[in-house]
Amino acid sequence: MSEEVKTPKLDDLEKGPWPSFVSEIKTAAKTNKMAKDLLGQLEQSYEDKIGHWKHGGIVGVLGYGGGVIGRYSDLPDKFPNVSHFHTVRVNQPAGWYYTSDILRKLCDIWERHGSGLTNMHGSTGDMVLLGTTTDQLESTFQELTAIGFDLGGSGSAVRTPSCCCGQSRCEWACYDTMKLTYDITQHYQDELHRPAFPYKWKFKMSGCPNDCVASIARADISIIGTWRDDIQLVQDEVRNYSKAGLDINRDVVNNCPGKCMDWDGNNLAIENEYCVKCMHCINAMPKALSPGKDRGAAILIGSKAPIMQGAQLSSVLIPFVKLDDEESYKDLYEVFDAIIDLWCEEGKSRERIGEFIRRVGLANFVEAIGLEPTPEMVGAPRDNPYIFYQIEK
Amino acid sequence: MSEEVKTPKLDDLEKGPWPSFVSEIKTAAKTNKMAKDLLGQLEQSYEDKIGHWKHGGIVGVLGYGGGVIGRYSDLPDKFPNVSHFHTVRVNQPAGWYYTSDILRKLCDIWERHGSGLTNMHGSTGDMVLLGTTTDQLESTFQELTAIGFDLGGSGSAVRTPSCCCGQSRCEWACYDTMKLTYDITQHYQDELHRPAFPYKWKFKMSGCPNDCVASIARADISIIGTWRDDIQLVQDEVRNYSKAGLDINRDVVNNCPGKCMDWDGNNLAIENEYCVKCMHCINAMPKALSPGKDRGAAILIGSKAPIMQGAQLSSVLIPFVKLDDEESYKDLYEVFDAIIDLWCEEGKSRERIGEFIRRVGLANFVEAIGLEPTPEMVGAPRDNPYIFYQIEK
Amino acid sequence: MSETVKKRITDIGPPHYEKFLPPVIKANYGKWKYHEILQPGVMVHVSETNAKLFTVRAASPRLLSIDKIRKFADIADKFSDGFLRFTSRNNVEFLMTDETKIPPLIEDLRSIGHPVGGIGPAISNIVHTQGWVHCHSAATDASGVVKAIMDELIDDFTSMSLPGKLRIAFACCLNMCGAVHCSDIALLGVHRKLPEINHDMLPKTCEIPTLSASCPTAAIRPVTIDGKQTVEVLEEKCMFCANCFTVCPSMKLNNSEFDGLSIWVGGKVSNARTEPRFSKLAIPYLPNNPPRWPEAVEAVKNIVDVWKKNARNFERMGEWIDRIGWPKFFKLTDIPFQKEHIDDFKHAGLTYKTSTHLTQS
Amino acid sequence: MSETVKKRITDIGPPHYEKFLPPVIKANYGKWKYHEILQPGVMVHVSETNAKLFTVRAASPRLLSIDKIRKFADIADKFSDGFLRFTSRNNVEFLMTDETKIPPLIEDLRSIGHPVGGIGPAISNIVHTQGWVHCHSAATDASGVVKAIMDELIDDFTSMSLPGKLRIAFACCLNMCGAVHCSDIALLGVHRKLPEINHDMLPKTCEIPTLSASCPTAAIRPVTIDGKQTVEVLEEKCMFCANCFTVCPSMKLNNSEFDGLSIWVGGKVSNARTEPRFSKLAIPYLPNNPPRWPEAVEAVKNIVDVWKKNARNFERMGEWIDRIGWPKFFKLTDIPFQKEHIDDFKHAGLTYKTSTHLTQS
Ligand code: SRM
Ligand code: SRM
Ligand code: SRM
Ligand code: SRM
Ligand code: SF4
Ligand code: SF4
Ligand code: SF4
Ligand code: SF4
Ligand code: SF4
Ligand code: SF4
Ligand code: SF4
Ligand code: SF4
Repeated sequence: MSEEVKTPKLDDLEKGPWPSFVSEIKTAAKTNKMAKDLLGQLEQSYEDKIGHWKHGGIVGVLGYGGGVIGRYSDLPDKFPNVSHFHTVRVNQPAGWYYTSDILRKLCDIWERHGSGLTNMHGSTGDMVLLGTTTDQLESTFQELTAIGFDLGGSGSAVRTPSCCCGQSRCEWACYDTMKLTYDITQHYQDELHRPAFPYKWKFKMSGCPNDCVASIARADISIIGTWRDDIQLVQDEVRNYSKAGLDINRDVVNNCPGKCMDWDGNNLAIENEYCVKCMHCINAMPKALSPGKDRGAAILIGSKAPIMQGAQLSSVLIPFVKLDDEESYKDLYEVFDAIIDLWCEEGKSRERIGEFIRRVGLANFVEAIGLEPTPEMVGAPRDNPYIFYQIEK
Repeated sequence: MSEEVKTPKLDDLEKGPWPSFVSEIKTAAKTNKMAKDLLGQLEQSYEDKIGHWKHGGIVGVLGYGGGVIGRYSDLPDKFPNVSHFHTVRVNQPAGWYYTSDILRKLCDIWERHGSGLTNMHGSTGDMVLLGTTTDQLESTFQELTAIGFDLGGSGSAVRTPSCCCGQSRCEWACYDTMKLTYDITQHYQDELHRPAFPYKWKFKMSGCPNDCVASIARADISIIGTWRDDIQLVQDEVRNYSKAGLDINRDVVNNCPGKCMDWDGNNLAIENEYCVKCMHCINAMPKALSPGKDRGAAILIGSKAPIMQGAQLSSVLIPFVKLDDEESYKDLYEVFDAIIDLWCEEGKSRERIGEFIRRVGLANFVEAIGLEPTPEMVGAPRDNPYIFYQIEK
Repeated sequence: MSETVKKRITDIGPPHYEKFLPPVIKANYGKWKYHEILQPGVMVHVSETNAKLFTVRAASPRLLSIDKIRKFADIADKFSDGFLRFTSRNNVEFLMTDETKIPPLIEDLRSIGHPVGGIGPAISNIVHTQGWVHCHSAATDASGVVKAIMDELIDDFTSMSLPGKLRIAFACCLNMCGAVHCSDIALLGVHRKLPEINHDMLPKTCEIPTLSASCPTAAIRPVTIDGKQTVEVLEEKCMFCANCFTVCPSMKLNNSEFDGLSIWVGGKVSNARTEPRFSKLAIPYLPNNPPRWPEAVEAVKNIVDVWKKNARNFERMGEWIDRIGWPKFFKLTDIPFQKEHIDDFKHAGLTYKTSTHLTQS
Repeated sequence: MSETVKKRITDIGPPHYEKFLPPVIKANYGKWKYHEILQPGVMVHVSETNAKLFTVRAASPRLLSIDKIRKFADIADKFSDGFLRFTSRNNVEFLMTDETKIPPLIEDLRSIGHPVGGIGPAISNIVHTQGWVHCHSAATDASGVVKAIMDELIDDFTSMSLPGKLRIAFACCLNMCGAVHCSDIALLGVHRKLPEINHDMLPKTCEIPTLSASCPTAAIRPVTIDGKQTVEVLEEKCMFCANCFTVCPSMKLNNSEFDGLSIWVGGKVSNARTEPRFSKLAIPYLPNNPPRWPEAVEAVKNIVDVWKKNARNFERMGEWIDRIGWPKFFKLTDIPFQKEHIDDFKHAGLTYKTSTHLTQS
């Protein structure tokens, strides 16, 4: 621990107003040799303009097929303390809520068994414990479970579900995202820890169409809250926004994608039949407007990053479901299970569900899982006349 | 001629307010036996719910590879006078202008040599002389050329160019569509009459973005008039439209795709920098607004019907060219010739230019014909990161 | 043969249009200032010189006998100094300078069965193709369906009470000679039965590699039957496009029982307001029911009526659907949504609904 | 081993979130009525019961030492009864009921280097990935570029003067773990050199069929070299995606000279106003220039500045570009348009400009 590492390049990144990850690594490096070698290797990367990690290998804890990402330095002689530097993915509590207490306990565990460095949080949602050796994995795991935490997902498995804070803090949440997330996570424990799918499978839950966990862009199943009835509207508060300087015509009415609003300077009229629940007017005037009372969610399917057929956004599978109780969760799981079964049977290796659907065709897919095709599933009907008519012969 | 054909089904289509094609055929059938047999065969089709024409064969006039569509009945015994029933495509005058005189001359020719039936006009733009026999082709042709007409295109050739009436009658024409169409047609006479391309090639010229010949949907080269400077605007006339009851905000301003108009009840302001020359405001208030003075055209490329890779719309090749004189036409032909050369060399058989471009990639195509890529060519830049970087090695 | 061989004239192209322009156009070519619609089917163009050109537009079935053309010529002589033109949608226009001649012209046109209209926010002529009148490919007749529809929609041709222009087009097979793919309403003839392969003729009439290559979905495979080189069609891959028939007469698609037509909506060509776009599938199949195709007529009428009732000013069919969304379109028109509506061709994935913009009711 | 074997706990999932919720949330769960932004980084949620919850949001580099987390815990104890949370963009939020504690909390956070902000029309934290800190795939570092950019854009984090929200994301390779593809501005690490194939190791470490199948453009072909089964890459078909490397360590893409990053703009996720959409290519390549990547920082700053100056209220980056058009975007930002901008992947044809909607200047 004694000898100082020279890191002239990284040092530059300790300057400036934004909190510095370099300072974080240096702090850890004061007492942790893995962190110290990480600092050294990273400086080396900054010199060489290249990463110094070898292709990952599979490591893990007994009985689990995922939750740990194996990582090895390609300069083990120079940086022996990161020759093994695996990350542990720890399933975060829904909504990323913590108490000071529980955070301290987590820190204590990671002080004993790892680099003392973390990501709060990983892109999927896990708490990521950055860097440890193979022999520390089991003890880390056991201490985590002892305080009530479990590993997150990796590999061809259900990945750690995540959600926006929803009803815990947000007035717009159309269903209880945190409750559903907790329930889904528990329901799919086996599928989360023991990869057995063609590829990864992510669930993300947002309470309203603002989609604060970006579920539509990066979840195999995106559950996005919405409503069916009229927007709740307090005319007086609209007038207050107007008085306070909001240009309701220009900034609200003209931005309405449903083109269903009218503001006469005193009264805001909404033709709710044509409202597409985009949230804009509500976002702009939170005190005056709020989602209707008949709330639920739309279920979308299939988003993913580009590899390999190009990135996809999730698309509508079920336009609206009520999600008021556990009964309704079970109905959802039935749909998900039918999808997963089909995909496990017919999906190719490393083919995400979104790519699978595009390959077999949305209509065939919908039919195979026992749903009816509905116009909500498409942005528009086909424009090419290449129709596979099926007629009795 | 004497015996009446019984056509109970077709007779029904003589009723009703819309002019009846059946009446036209019947009129011709009074004096023409081909028309009479056509009527009979058509009634038969109405009985059988199926066409009675055989797959066309290649017929034509000496030295020409196109201009005639061969057609043979599959019921030649029953309808001997349509056993041969070829159509002759006659190149229309630009803008479809005629005098009573010339029409009568055309009718006289067709009375002597054909069925006495026509299409005024075919979808491509030709005058279509419907139905004659092989032995009448040459004399028809000679009589047509004698009065100044020539055949149109068919097969893998330049097809008869066509255009909107443009400056001859329309205040919005941004270039002289009829002049250019005449010039193009003359320039490509050889390519029009002697098919030597991978597939068909259509030119369509519209004087402004209203695109009254639908060129963007059905021409390998679509030349669409537009302008670069400010819309010409007479405020008083705007006020008149307003007074006359036009809701300028709702119907004009809110429909402006450039979102660049503002109407304060008295004055119409246009931020011309953001106007996308859509024509809407001008269409809505023709007395008040008109295209700018710096007029020309956008050149687009590649539209076609679905067979075989799916329908395409033309896309921007050159965002703006001046088309004021024959010099400027020549510059255009140079570009077209470069494209045609490339396509003749590298295009597959039955591959339209639009499909060719999609196959080789627009950027490669543009490079190959010696143009620079510009952002006007795309609706948006790529969204996938699959970039074929070309760097010196 | 005569001594002086008459030189055969070729490659002259069409006559120069100037020969056929009325003097008022020649004098004001490129100088038009504005136009006004005076009444259905009648407009005036006013030039910088204040010259006026009156246009009267009349319906045409496009399929015209020389007899009728001669009648048009006579009418032109009587009212428009012999000048007339046809439009890009096959209507006929009389070009006049004398306003007073408009009413009698209209009267004459009516008397020979040609109503005047089609200008402004109206339905214009249906662009169409050959059908059973002349084409080997036709899955339905063209002129007949068009006549039946226009008989029904005539009031929207002769008046101007639509939200915007309404462009209907008709093509009798997937070759789409009417370029129907960008129409407010498109009718398209469709086949629905596998090609009937004439194994006897095929080897004699068609090149098998060309034939195989013609199939967009690679459904055609070379095969030997009874020692003859011929092809087979993979049933599950054929979507009845008939491109194989275009290149080979021995692949017959026409079928009296299963042919019919499909209906497509919401396309447009003009750049006015929104960008040009394709029509989308509304009804996958309606039967061939000559002479009046009542199912097709009814379907078109219904769509027009619903649009007319619900669209705002200037909203073309597709723009209206943009605003209300496809679920509402299907609901309001009462057209059932089926598997066929969901795209499964090349770019299918881009047609899925990738947002929660849903009207939800 | 001890006599009573301690049962190994598995499959318990995460702790129930309720354990970590402050009492005010438990009491008002699902009853929130509205919120107001009080100042940059501070908002209040008001419930039906009139209870108030104050949130203070502070910046985080995401990569946190346990030392820093303990400091957060101390601060939470001091000001927010021990309650805090992290956001979906990796900021840290302190959840309070006592409004008076807000200024000293902010002061404490500042003193340990964590500015408060990121709420409302502001730039929030940059979602990012591992980079050279932990990943084998990285074409660039993540944390370093993010730090350099946020140092530059800090004022837009701590104030609220942007036209709308600005979401920047960073991913160090095409796997896009940051799901950057729908961001207002995305930075994406890219390779630009063909895979270096280790022909000695490959046969031992990789399955050749799997490897070949991994290539989106089918650039990989099995081949025998010196009697060994290995693969070759067809140069003209490789677009450097590194998917081959993901499945096979013997296909190295990382390269110190040619790796770097690309910049993408105009994506969004929310359904507010317009539908969610992908980001589009703005700058194909900028070099890796640690420690501060000045070219990338400058490029982002420029794009943000131009947007800020030209966009209207509520116009996210992509909505602004929608209005002004891509030609204007390139002009205003002075970014050169190149061949690489034109799509040539699967749906390329749909990206061509199929209208004349052009600003023409
Ligand atoms: C740690 C994390 C990045 C981070 O810094 O936050 C991460 C890190 C890796 N991801 Fe990821 N992904 C992470 C979230 C994502 C996301 C975002 C998300 O989940 O919301 C995506 C995009 C969404 C998606 O799933 O499509 C993502 C898309 C990928 C892909 C491409 C998958 C695809 O279908 O296109 C790969 C490649 C693969 O699976 O082989 C990948 C692979 C990897 C690997 C395992 C590298 C590899 O090639 O095997 C990375 C390990 C890095 C390391 O050494 O720690 N990672 N990965 C994220 C997980 C943390 C967590 O559990 O919370
Ligand atoms: C006569 C006409 C229809 C009409 O009633 O108006 C017509 C008739 C035929 N067209 Fe067409 N096309 C006609 C305009 C079009 C148009 C519209 C246009 O030109 O604006 C199109 C769509 C635009 C386009 O070019 O893509 C069109 C797209 C096709 C196609 C599909 C081409 C493609 O690339 O997808 C075929 C198939 C082929 O070429 O093999 C085709 C083929 C045919 C053939 C030759 C049938 C065949 O399979 O070989 C038809 C002969 C019918 C007959 O017996 O008279 N026709 N064809 C039109 C030509 C008249 C004229 O010269 O004025
Ligand atoms: C005569 C004709 C051109 C020709 O050379 O033949 C023509 C003539 C005019 N068009 Fe057109 N258009 C003609 C076919 C078209 C077409 C092509 C088509 O229908 O296949 C289009 C594109 C249709 C589409 O988008 O699908 C077309 C889209 C327009 C528009 C844009 C309408 C819109 O809101 O989208 C205007 C502007 C308007 O009417 O407000 C327009 C306006 C006009 C004006 C007012 C221009 C003028 O000042 O002279 C002319 C009379 C209007 C009218 O008919 O209502 N013209 N016009 C064509 C008449 C066809 C017919 O018999 O009905
Ligand atoms: C805390 C957080 C959810 C969570 O559980 O962690 C959250 C919380 C809120 N979001 Fe969000 N959003 C959060 C990530 C997102 C994301 C996801 C992302 O950025 O990756 C999005 C989608 C972004 C996109 O479209 O690319 C998002 C799109 C919105 C929008 C829509 C903005 C728009 O105009 O497009 C609103 C409405 C608004 O702000 O007007 C919104 C509004 C809100 C409100 C006002 C909701 C409320 O009443 O509580 C919250 C505070 C607003 C703020 O931060 O300005 N939130 N919000 C996330 C904070 C991340 C951060 O640290 O900055
Ligand atoms: S997605 Fe909706 S419910 Fe969830 S935090 Fe964002 S605004 Fe609130
Ligand atoms: S939620 Fe969106 S679509 Fe609905 S009224 Fe408000 S702005 Fe319009
Ligand atoms: S395209 Fe333009 S110039 Fe030509 S007739 Fe139509 S409106 Fe006039
Ligand atoms: S022409 Fe179109 S884009 Fe230009 S100002 Fe008029 S309505 Fe707007
Ligand atoms: S659309 Fe088809 S059937 Fe009709 S004319 Fe064209 S090729 Fe013939
Ligand atoms: S009809 Fe079309 S899809 Fe069917 S075999 Fe023929 S070419 Fe192929
Ligand atoms: S984006 Fe690529 S390099 Fe970065 S963490 Fe993910 S897999 Fe690794
Ligand atoms: S980098 Fe991508 S494109 Fe190149 S060989 Fe590997 S998988 Fe194929």
